Amino acid sequence: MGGGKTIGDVVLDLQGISLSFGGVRALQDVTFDVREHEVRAIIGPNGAGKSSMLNVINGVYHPQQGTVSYLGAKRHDVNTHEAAVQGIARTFQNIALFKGMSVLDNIMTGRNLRMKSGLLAQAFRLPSAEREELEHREAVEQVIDFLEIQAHRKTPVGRLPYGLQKRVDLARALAMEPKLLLLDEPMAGMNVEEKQDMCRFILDVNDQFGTTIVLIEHDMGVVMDISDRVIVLDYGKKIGDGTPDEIRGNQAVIDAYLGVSH
Amino acid sequence: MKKNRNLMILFAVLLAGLIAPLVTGASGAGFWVEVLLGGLMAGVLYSLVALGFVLIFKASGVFNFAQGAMVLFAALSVARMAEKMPLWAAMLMAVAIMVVLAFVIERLVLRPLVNQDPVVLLMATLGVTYFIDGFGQTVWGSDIYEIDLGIAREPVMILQSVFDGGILINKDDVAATAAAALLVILLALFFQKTKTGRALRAVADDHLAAQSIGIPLNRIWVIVWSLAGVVALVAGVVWGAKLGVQFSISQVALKALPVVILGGFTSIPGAIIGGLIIGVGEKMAEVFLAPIAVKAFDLAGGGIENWFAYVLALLFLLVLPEGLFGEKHIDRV
Amino acid sequence: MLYRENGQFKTSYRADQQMLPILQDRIFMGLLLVFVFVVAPFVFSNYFFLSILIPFLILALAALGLNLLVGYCGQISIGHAAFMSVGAYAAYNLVLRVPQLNFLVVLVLAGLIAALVGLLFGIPSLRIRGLYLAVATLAAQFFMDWVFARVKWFTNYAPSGSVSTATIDIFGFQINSPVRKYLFLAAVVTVFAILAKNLVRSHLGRAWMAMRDMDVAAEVIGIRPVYAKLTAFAVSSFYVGVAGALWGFVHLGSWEPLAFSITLSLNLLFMIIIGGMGSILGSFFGAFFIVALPILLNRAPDWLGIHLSTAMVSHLESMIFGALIIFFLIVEPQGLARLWSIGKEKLRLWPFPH
Amino acid sequence: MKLAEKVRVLAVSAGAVTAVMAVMASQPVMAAGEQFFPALVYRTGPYAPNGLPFANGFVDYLKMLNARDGGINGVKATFEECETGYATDRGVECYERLKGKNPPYGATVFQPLSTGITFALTDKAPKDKVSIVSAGYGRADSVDGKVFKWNFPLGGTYWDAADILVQHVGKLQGGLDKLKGKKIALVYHDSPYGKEPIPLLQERSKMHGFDLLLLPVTHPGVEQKATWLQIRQQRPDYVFLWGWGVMNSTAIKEAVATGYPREKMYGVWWSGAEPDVIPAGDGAKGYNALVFLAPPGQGQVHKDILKYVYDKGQGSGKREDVGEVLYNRGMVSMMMAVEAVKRAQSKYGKKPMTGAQVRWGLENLAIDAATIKKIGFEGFMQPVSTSCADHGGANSGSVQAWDGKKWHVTAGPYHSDLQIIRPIIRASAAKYAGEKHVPPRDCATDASN
Repeated sequence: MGGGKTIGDVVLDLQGISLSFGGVRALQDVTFDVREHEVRAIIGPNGAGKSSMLNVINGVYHPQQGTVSYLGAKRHDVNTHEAAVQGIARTFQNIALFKGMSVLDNIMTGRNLRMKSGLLAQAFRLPSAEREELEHREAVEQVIDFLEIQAHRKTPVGRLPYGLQKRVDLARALAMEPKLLLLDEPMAGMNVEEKQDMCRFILDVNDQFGTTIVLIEHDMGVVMDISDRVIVLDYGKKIGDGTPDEIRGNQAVIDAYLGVSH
Repeated sequence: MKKNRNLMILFAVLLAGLIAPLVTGASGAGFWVEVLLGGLMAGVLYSLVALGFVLIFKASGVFNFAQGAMVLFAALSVARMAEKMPLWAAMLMAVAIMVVLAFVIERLVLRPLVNQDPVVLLMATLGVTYFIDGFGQTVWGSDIYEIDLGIAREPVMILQSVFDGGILINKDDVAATAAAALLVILLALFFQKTKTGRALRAVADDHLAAQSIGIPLNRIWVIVWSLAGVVALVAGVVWGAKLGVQFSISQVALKALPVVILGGFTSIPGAIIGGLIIGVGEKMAEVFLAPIAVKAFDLAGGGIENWFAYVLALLFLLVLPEGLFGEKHIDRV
Repeated sequence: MLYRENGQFKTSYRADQQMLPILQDRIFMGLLLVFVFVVAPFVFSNYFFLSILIPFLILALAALGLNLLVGYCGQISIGHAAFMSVGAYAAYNLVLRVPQLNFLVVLVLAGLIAALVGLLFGIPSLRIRGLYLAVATLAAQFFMDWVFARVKWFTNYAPSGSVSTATIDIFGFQINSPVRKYLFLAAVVTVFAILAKNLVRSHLGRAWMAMRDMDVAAEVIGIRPVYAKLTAFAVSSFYVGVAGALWGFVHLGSWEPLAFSITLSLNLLFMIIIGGMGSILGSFFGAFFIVALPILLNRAPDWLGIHLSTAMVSHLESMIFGALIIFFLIVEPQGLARLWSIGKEKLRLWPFPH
Repeated sequence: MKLAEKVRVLAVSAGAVTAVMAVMASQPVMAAGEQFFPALVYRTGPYAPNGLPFANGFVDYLKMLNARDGGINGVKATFEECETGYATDRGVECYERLKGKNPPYGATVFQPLSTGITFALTDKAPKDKVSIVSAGYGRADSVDGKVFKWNFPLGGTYWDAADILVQHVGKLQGGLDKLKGKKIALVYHDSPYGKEPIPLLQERSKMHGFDLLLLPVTHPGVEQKATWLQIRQQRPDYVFLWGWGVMNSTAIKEAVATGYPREKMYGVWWSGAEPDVIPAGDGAKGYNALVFLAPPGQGQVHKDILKYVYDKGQGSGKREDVGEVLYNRGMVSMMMAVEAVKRAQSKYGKKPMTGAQVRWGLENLAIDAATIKKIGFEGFMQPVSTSCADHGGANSGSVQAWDGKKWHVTAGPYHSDLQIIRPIIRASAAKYAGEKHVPPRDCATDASN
């Protein structure tokens, strides 16, 4: 797949992550790594701790134990803002778009980190601020073109159909020009056609921009098709890790995962 | 845990502040007990008003700013009707009026605004406040009126043998405390033992679950608003008997706000304990701390009790963002 | 009809990024400015200036400031009159102690001082949210009320605790007549409204709105909650502080701490909710509604030839005011600004609705 | 709600707004030849219990004059009430609303019955050429007519009141020098009103060596537990009460609850009316308060009011309340404005007077014993005579006590010690003149207008 693509070194390495809320243990001693330029999938039944995993990677949750190394820097827990600065972007399972804003503004927020003009420059709309705004608008327009949502620029996101909202969510993440992109069920609730589009976008991102992708997905067909390596979680524990082919043949995964209604 | 340690430190500091006047000799033991009691009495009143807030917030998610206006309206109703009939009859009539009021509010305000933003609902209850203020004064007048519970106002001196100079106690304060305690016990029984009460608790936890029990949400709202009305009535009568019934008592709502943030918006014990902490805290601060502050900073008078309650509540919030007994909140993404 | 945007194609992003991209909106705004600055000074009575327009303009500015915090950044404050009082007393002391300062400089400095205090009281917002924060902001209200009533230095040791101001003089131009006051305020408010509009359509404004709509997602894309919330508190308090200084110097002339009581805070909140949260225009609608409605209700029986006792009129005013607020919240919880945009949409389609 | 419906609502509100604009732009015109008295009242809100009787007396007197004499020297007197709710901003709005009524004469004189509103109007009055009468309230330093040309604190200021109270308790102790080491607590409404007496009391405390304990009570004054606990702890020899509205009765009730003797409590003249003591029941027995100008009771003027107003069913309040302390004070306040109009008419002719002409009348007021008798106020009124330098016109007051049923005058009249007050007035007025850049006028050359 993705012919000629070269998988690089390990960029993200999680060691012995344990996370619990009150008495509930969401993750138990999970270890795995992500290599540069690969598409890494996390699968597992509902409540297996998949989203918690992403939340640990970009610092929304702070694990009680374990370390997260990103680009060689090893730390106990991640600061959300730092993660964003270092190029980690993500989309959300239950679309976390900014409901009160237009599609364009939503995607523009992805550029916020790169916009430097000061408060007064913005208030007075100084030429420097205006210029900066236009530069970033152009970058955002490229993302808009890439994801084919030109027609909806000025629409409030709340009015868009679900599939398009998912796409805007991705656009916002892409606008950050991330090195590592975390996708939390990007295809949930989509019809076949929409899923195909989304697959195409994900692979294009991976190919054209060389973005490393960590992906949670329920649709096994999709996962097996597009990912380079897969990790399987069940009840917060890792029960499998390897290429799609290896996972297909893993007995523990078959028992735990495929036994559950899939 | 860190949180608990901070809470312990906060309590320790407050406790130290509480007993400081005794230790430093700024106050005799008898007077200190009097201030404590004064604070507790005030706290009981705050608790009563806060209880009304909590009941409504728990069941309908509405932050009811109109609770103060309801206290005034209930008290005015009792006071004016008691001029024409026995007090008990006036109180019964007033309960009926508060139920009607709850019904009207549910029908005309809450039902059309269901599922709106909490701030919109908050502002709607402010609208209700203006309406009740105007309506109450139109119907009942804006003078000062009396509620006579038949309790002597002159204070009595007790425990003269224990404390130097004895302790001054007011019978109406004792009666107020007893009434408040009784009300809390009745409410607890209602919530624990009756079917409706259990349904109300269910609705607080989960609106869908409550509907599956078979009680319509609308009726539940009428019930909690009526209950809050009755609590307002008790608060109004207690307060009115003590200080007279006049427009100003609706302002007591502002005193109850720090109580609910301290105790947590959804906790009945929180309202009670929060009320007592705030009551004692602000009276102690005003009596013992204010004179020191006035001297130190050459202020034009004390009056720190106006903000002390809020700052106290804020301190608690910084340690426990959901109040003492509030429900914890976890972000899910 | 008149309101057609078809055919107005944008050929550059710059054109698309304008404050008012639609031609008709620009024409409307131009006409409005002509009315405000050229026509209005000649048509209204002094009473209308002093009792309606001047308070309206100042409170619209304050509501605008509050709207930046509540409507744009989603942090509720029920204590914003406190920052108005900070602005007012700061301006009073600046004028008193540094008399050579130009009043415009005083205004900005007063705003900055209010911003600083606002920043301080905004710190709890980093930990507390929603209604808990709302009630916590009351701490600012009661604390500042107390400070200005008690610390004698702020009132220049005035025995009554009431301070009064001299006529404002800006480069030799005396702001002393109702029309002059009105024009001065209209100019100030116009400038501040434009600045606010600029802010909310640049990246800081987007950061605020992102915090409001989904704070976790905002954090994940790199918006720092500390920065977003605190700048919102600071900018909001700056606006409100300037409004406070104007309220003291231009409208009241002399005041006591009670002039900035919780009633004013609640009224500001009413303004933005009735007018429209997250809307600059809505702040103006709301301010006009809240300023004019009580006076209208109070005077209506007299105009209609109905003779009621003063008390009755006042009670009715309170009842109708309350009822109307509930009515408006039910009809349009998103405020008058939303009605306005729906109206525009209708015009856009009329007379050929799809 | 459907879109169409929303647009309809929008249209309705737009219509309403246009209507306001239209009506407000046009000022109603009054029939010429009337003397118009604006009446800033408060009949609602926290201060209504005290605002009501005052407002009743205030307007009843005018009604009576019109019915009995056909007005003031043949000029019909009209009035319009405007509800302030004791709130400064509403008071200012009322002022703006009423000042231009009855053109070309305008409003006769404003009496806001609120120290806060008086402060706010003090700045506006000179530009509008209309006087502010604050009988027994307002700025104490505005007695100085050289600086405060348009202010008339007729009958006495808070500095007079505070001075008289100190003199009275000094007398009770057997001499002012005996006050040394005593403790006096001032329980005051936390507003310009309550704070006014502080400088004078501080001056007196320095002179005689008594301790002054300042205890502010926050508006509206229903929270006084801590205040009275402090009094219980400090045990002051006297408590001076500077309250208004519900604060007064609350203070007396809290005094009962903390066992502070009511006999040692002295209220200012705004803390000594029936609504202040009746709610406290028997507990108020023995409580004292100042009375100035008009003590409670009935005289000739009341008979006329009952006959010409109440008998015709046109009374503003209840018949049995005519003659209450605050009713009488409202009546006297209006009477002094009327006398000022008469005085002005003696100079400018018997026609409606403008605000500026009334100002001259107020500055040359001479309500002597003969006049008082003639207008039916005998026994209810001390003489008041003003001048350019003295806009107060009187500085006396008596002490009354409540016996559970009625007020009785028990001591006085006292006169405040001008030796002490004048320098404070002069300093305070000079400070005001400096802040506002008002050059003081010279009374010798500028006696008329």
